[in-house]
Amino acid sequence: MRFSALRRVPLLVAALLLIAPAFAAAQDGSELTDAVNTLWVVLAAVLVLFMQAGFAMLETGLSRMKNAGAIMAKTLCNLSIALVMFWAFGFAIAFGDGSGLVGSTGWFLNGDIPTTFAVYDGYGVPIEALFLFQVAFVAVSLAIVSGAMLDRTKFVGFVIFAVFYAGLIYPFVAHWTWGGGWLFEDGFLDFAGSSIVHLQGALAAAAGALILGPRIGKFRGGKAIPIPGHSMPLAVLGIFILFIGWAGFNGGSGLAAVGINIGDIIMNTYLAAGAGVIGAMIASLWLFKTLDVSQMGNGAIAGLVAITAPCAFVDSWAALLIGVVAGLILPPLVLAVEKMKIDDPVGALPAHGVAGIWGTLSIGLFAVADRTGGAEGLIYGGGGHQLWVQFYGVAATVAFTFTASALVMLGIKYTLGLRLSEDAEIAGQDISEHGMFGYPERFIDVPGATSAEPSLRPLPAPAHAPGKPATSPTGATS
Amino acid sequence: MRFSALRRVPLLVAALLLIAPAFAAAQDGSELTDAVNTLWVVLAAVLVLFMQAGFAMLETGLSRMKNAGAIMAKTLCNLSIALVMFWAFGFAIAFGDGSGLVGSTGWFLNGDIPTTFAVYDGYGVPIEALFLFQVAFVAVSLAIVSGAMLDRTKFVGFVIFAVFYAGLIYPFVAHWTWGGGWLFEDGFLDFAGSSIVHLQGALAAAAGALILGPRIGKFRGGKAIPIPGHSMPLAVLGIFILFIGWAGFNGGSGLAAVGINIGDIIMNTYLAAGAGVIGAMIASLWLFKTLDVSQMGNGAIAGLVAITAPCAFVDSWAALLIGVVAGLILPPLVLAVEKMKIDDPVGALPAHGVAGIWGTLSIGLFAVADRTGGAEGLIYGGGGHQLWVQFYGVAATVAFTFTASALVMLGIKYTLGLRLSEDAEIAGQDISEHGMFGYPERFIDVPGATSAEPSLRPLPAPAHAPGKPATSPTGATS
Amino acid sequence: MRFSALRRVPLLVAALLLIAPAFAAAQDGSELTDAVNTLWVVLAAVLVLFMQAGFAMLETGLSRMKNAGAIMAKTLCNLSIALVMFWAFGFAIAFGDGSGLVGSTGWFLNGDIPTTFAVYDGYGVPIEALFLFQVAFVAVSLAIVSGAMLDRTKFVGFVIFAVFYAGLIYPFVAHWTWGGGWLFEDGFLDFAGSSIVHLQGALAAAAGALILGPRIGKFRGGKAIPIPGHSMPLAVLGIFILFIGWAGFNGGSGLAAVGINIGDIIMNTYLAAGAGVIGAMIASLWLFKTLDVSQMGNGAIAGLVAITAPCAFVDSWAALLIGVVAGLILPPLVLAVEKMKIDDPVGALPAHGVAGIWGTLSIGLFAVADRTGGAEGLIYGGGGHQLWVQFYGVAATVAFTFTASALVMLGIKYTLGLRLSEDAEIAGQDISEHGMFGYPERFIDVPGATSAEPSLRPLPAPAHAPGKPATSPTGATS
Amino acid sequence: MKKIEAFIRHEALEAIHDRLAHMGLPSMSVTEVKGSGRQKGFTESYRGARTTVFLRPKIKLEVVLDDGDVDRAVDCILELAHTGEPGDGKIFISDIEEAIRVRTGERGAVVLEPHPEEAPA
Amino acid sequence: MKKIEAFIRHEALEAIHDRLAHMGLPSMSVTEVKGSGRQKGFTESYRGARTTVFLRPKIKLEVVLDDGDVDRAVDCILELAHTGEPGDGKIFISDIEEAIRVRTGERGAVVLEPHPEEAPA
Amino acid sequence: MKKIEAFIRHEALEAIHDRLAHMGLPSMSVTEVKGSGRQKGFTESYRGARTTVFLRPKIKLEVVLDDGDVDRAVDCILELAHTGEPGDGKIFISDIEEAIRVRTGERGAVVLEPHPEEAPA
Ligand SMILES: Nc1ncnc2c1ncn2[C@@H]1O[C@H](COP(=O)(O)OP(=O)(O)O)[C@@H](O)[C@H]1O
Ligand SMILES: Nc1ncnc2c1ncn2[C@@H]1O[C@H](COP(=O)(O)OP(=O)(O)O)[C@@H](O)[C@H]1O
Ligand SMILES: Nc1ncnc2c1ncn2[C@@H]1O[C@H](COP(=O)(O)OP(=O)(O)O)[C@@H](O)[C@H]1O
Repeated sequence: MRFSALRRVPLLVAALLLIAPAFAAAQDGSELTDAVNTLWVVLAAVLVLFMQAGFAMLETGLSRMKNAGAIMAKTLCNLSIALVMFWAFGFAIAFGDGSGLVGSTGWFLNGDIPTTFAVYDGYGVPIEALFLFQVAFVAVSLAIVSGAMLDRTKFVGFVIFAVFYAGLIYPFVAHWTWGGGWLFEDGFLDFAGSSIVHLQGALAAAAGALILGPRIGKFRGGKAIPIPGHSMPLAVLGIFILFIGWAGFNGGSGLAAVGINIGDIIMNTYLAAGAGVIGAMIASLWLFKTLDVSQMGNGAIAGLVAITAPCAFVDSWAALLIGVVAGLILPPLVLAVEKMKIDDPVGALPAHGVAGIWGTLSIGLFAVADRTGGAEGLIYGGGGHQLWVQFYGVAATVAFTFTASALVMLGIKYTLGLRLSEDAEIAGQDISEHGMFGYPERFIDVPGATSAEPSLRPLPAPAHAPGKPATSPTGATS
Repeated sequence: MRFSALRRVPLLVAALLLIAPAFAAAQDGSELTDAVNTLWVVLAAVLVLFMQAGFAMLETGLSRMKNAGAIMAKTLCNLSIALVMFWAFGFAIAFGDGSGLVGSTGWFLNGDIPTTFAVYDGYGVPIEALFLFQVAFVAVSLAIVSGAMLDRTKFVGFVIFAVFYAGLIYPFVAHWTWGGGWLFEDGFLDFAGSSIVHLQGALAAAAGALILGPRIGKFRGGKAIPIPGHSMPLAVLGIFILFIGWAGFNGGSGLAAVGINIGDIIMNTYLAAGAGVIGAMIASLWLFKTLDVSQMGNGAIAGLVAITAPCAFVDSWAALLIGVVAGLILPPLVLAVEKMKIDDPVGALPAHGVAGIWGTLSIGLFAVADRTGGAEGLIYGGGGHQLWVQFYGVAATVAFTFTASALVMLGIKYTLGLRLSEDAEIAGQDISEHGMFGYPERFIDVPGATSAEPSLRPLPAPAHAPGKPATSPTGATS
Repeated sequence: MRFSALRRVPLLVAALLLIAPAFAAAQDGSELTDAVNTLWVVLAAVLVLFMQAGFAMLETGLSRMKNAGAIMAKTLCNLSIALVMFWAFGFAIAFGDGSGLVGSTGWFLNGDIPTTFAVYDGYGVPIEALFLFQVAFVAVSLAIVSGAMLDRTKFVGFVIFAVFYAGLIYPFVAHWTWGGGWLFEDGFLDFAGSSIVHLQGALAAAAGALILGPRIGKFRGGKAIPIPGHSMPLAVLGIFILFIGWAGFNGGSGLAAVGINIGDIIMNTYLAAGAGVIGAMIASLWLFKTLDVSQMGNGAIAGLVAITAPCAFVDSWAALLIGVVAGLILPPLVLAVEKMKIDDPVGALPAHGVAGIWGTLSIGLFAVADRTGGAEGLIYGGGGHQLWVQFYGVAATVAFTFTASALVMLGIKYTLGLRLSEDAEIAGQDISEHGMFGYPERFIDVPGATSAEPSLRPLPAPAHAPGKPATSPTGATS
Repeated sequence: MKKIEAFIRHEALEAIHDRLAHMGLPSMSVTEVKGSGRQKGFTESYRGARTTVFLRPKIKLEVVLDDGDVDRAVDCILELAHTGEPGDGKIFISDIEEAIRVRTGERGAVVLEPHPEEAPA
Repeated sequence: MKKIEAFIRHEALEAIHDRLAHMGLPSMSVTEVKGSGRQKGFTESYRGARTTVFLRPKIKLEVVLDDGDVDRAVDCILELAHTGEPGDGKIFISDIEEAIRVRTGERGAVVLEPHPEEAPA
Repeated sequence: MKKIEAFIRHEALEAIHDRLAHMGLPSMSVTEVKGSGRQKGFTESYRGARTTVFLRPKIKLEVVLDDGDVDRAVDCILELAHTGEPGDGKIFISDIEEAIRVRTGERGAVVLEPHPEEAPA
């Protein structure tokens, strides 16, 4: 039990980007207050971890039946890698004490908060709860990456990338911002991670999509052939799970329930989500002449991603505006991505990349002074400073994460190989890499009696079958 | 951050219908107590919002494959409309200060609790958290309406109804009861909304089902033809999600975790749910001679809906009784609805309507004096007064909501049109209104290689195809 | 409202196996502390109840389409029986005051904590919240039993077993351990129930699988024929829901949020889960040469089940070790079970049985003195005493639960009959026991227009059909 | 002996099956197929990319009959499958040289004997 | 050249496929169909409304063979598809005028030559 | 009149359909089948138990044509379905005695008349 025995008055806390000024007063350092804050951080971590089920359903719903099983295996494996790698190395790099660029203390989560993880001093939340919360964010970012590399990436190839991403690439940018690194020092604001989690995920996804190239049959004669998924119910079930998880994603990022109006943060979050759906509906009707279900779903995601950075810093009307813009620009962006011959099965680049940038920059426009403890948006006369900080923060993230991810993926490509073989891709990843179809009864209907025949005696073993055929596979015939 | 700086001793609170007497003592007005109460209200709101995924799965599971995508789009859109409309107008009408009939302050959630939303003074829960909680109830009510209008309602038609329902119809009845309106003054009790949420939803659903008429092929030669859904797993997954959400639905309606025995409220809720399933099983075996899975699921819903109003006011044995009765009457009611030639695909009228009425009236029978702060049920010798108040409360709701909904729907019918065209209904809403099947691989198996053929070279582009055919659609052939 | 008016200083509490020493100090007995603890226990109960949806999805995903509906009905019914039977009898036997073997006070949850449920004195959590938490564990244990008896058990047969299991068998072992019975007196430790919940479930499952025998077509010519499920997406959705539920399962077992590091407990839980997946992947690759998706999923379950007993008593590196061992031994165990001609469709015996034993024994190896309030694992020089206590605790559970379950099942077998008839099993339980397919459109595609034909007039009723055919079934033809 | 292969709409199947059964010809086989013909395709749009899909879900009805029953069976199908819209479908008749009932091993036209016509209800 | 069309139960397929492959006749096609015959329908009840469903899932096995192989193939199917219960199915034989292998363009009976019979294991 | 039954790969279908439509022969029917032939099976392993699955998803294309159109249709299918790998499939041709259009009741070869060939774009 690592209770920080002595609780220094959280001087550092007041300056921290995350916490509204009112927070300092509320932390009267009592055992009970810490317990309530810790309870909320743990519950928020559970909500964000549940988003792995959301991504798994969204991704499998929007891809072909023959890859359904592989996506399930990948998501399970990503979550496990994120847990182990972030516990061992990632957390230390991200939130350990160190330089402005990288943390270097607290490997394997060893060490106490004031001495090893100074950035978390004063919150009164045990390090394990903070780890749970932050590792859930890593897993979300990793799921975004795999979203754009579906149906054509080798399982083992992505596993290796995941090790690097969770252990190294993600933690770097996390250190710069939430870890008290150089971007934090410059006053860069991102409450819940539009840039750190979503933009990073989309950048790695872009690197992957470019290096892998499109799926077989996606582009023919310069045209994008629609490869629809196999189940909108599963896809939209995924979107609802993400919608619920986002309450923990944004609401929990203050690392406290006492002294922060989590209701206000979550209201902004859900107003932006609703606006995102409505925006995407309008754009889809206008551009495609139909209400495309997958676009409406992605509109909700775009709205949620965009409000993630500014959720605690803007008023509710601004939240609606941020959301509707994110939804409106989604369908055109999806067309643009396809025009650029990039195959992005679930629309990760527009929904997480562009919406992530828009959300991070929107702080520079709509930030309310008494919410951010000082920084003020352009429209309130706060000048362009904050917007400029947000801009080069995004630029730094784009430069670092895209290059780092591209390098790692190229490394994998020219060693183990990143892309599935043609045969494997056409046959589907389920049967070629996992030896079993995701929907067994859809592809093989032989083993075991499957016919619905209430009045059938079991077949007598063929009495006088000639000698056991040489070629018969094990177990096929008695 | 809208913290009500001064906290008046919550005199009003003690009289409030919602709160057991013990509550007043516990609210020592401390910052921490407010934070704990707010945390529970926010978590309860998240649980109730998750019920949207439950309704989406239940509705798509119990309808045909060709409408799966449309139901997903509708549920996403309903949630967005509820969020925006209730934030703008609905919340003010329901919980703003005003007359006994309608609230008229707090549009766009502007204003502080003591001055604009007097009904919420003394709870110590910020207005945003209360909004989140109440908007989740609106979305549940809206989802019930669409449940009875499946497979044959124009998307745009329902969107317009949703705007009126979330903005106007629902808030009125909410004001009469939870908003401190005339029914509350008369002592009408409904802890979590059997009448306000479920009965209202079922009444609008009934109006819709009557105005729309049955689905094509539902009634032939005076007989009801069974149109089974397409996936019991999805439908029952939906029921489990609703089951979990109901912990927040009933448990959260006290708007506090301190001073209220939320464990007792949720225990009553789940005992009634279990009893509902057992009741429906018995009735289904007796009436249909088989254990109909969809009836068992609806039995759980009926039990939950019935216990919603009395959950905080009755003892556990009464909760079991309320639940088992709701379950027992469900199958016969389903038959009766079909006899009356009303096409109700998910059984919304019996499960939400009749069970809602039974739950609301049951307070008049089983209410325990020290739980309601005075009102006592018939069986405890409390006389028929409370039952009479409950009765005319239900009657008022039936009259208002059914007429208002019917008027709005008829308005839509004779302007934009409410019902899908025959062709669109037969082809399925997915392809006719959303341009894409909900289960693409079920209806089209051409685009992209789908055969599981591990050993196949990609097809060489047909070298000497005669000139590009005039009629070939974009992208179909190179 | 049953607030224990007088709160004796929780002397007993300090000695209680469940609670780390720090706990006693934190319980300053304030109303707010109790409210926070109760809130966490209720939320944990909701998370564990959600695991019913997890088991339903996992079980239907791993079995054939023709039994999908029946599994849904069974899970709904199990939950209802657990709720009612545990409320009436089970809770009293498990947690009522009585001898070392069985509790005998508090039937129908009547009575106050200090007088009737002494074991819960001092926690400050109302009895209803504790009931909700404990009944969720019963439902989980019951779901494990049905997992190994899929596709071939009569619905009514299992219902009767469920009544005995929830009302009698489970409560006995729960009394010996958590109820302060003889095993607790001997110092037997099991924080969240590796033995009480999972091992017991697996033992009853083993009894069932042995008495029922394999499914038709499972073993032919001494070989195990693979009967794959029908949907990996549903199965792995189930595993993610179980993963999320486990935060409440382990985190809530301290029955408090104040004074216990629930973050540490849940971190250990999820590290073990990740390690379980990685272990199962390695074993699956080595043994089967492919990454079997169902094995990876079961690896997560095995890791979670193993860490359930030691989660609060071991350090994080030990949690990883416990998890990876549970994952590694899973695939070989699945082969062994099939070699022994036991048909275990979802792999319940290895994942819950063996992993449960391993988890319970691991406390004897890795327990940290200052976490258990005294008991120390072998590797810390604590000698073999704790390991010996854990061993005979497991042995007692195996003996009691296997025999009791086998007796009850044999009783059912020779009265009502436990196994489905051949015809019913071949036709599938959906149509034979529930009168309707789980996937209606998969088996019957006639009723109602299902063709996607945008331009089709409805068929004119066949004007001059010859007289109503005698044999036509009701409603088939006008 | 002849085989009737009729490509018809889903909606026509139930009526045709009941009428044929009533005429003593209950034995038939039904397959889900996708067909294209003069019926115009329908447009499907997914994330902006539009394709016209020409293959529509149809039902292929196969009935093997004794030569004498062919005409009344064809008339029955023609009457009940007709809507007058493009896409009503087509009927093809081909020769069958041998028919064998698996249960009894019987061969020839006896296997295809119609049941006596049910008396009207 | 002849085409055998056999409507059989799902359970019979695996045994028939292995026996035919063993006899050197591995090439065949299998289709999921729904058939009705003398086998009585089963009742299905959904929310109280009962319907008798006559169409049962069956397997349609199509094997195109040289004339010489027809009899031994039919005997094999008859033996392995037989359970003696109604619904065992029927076998129909029709004439095939031409057979072409896409891979090589070969035409005629050579396309249907059986492989040499595998030596028993 | 003749019926072409072609067992081909899924990937070939779209090109063949467009080419035939372009040649004025838009009417055809497509069925999902599972076929086995000389193509080796693929191995499937589920929880350690390995089985070789011989039946692979294929497309059965049925086109009924007037005698005059058979050759050009067969050539079109042969050209577009060919990859040179085992499993390309086979084409069978059989005789059709009668063809009837349900919509109009027309009978005979007129029912199968090709549309005038579309002018190249
Ligand atoms: N020549 C043919 N060969 C195979 N199937 C055909 C043929 N002509 C029509 N069909 C089947 O019949 C269905 C309806 O054909 P269509 O040409 O639309 O009808 P109509 O000619 O009456 O307009 C098609 O979808 C296809 O399944
Ligand atoms: N005349 C027929 N034409 C087409 N299919 C048939 C015919 N007779 C039988 N079948 C097929 O064979 C299956 C079994 O037929 P059934 O009559 O039940 O067998 P039996 O005559 O041996 O009792 C049917 O379900 C159907 O699919
Ligand atoms: N004799 C046959 N009868 C029925 N279907 C056949 C026959 N031969 C081949 N097929 C079908 O054609 C497909 C390809 O056959 P295959 O023998 O693999 O091609 P190839 O002979 O060119 O290697 C098979 O999967 C099967 O569906």
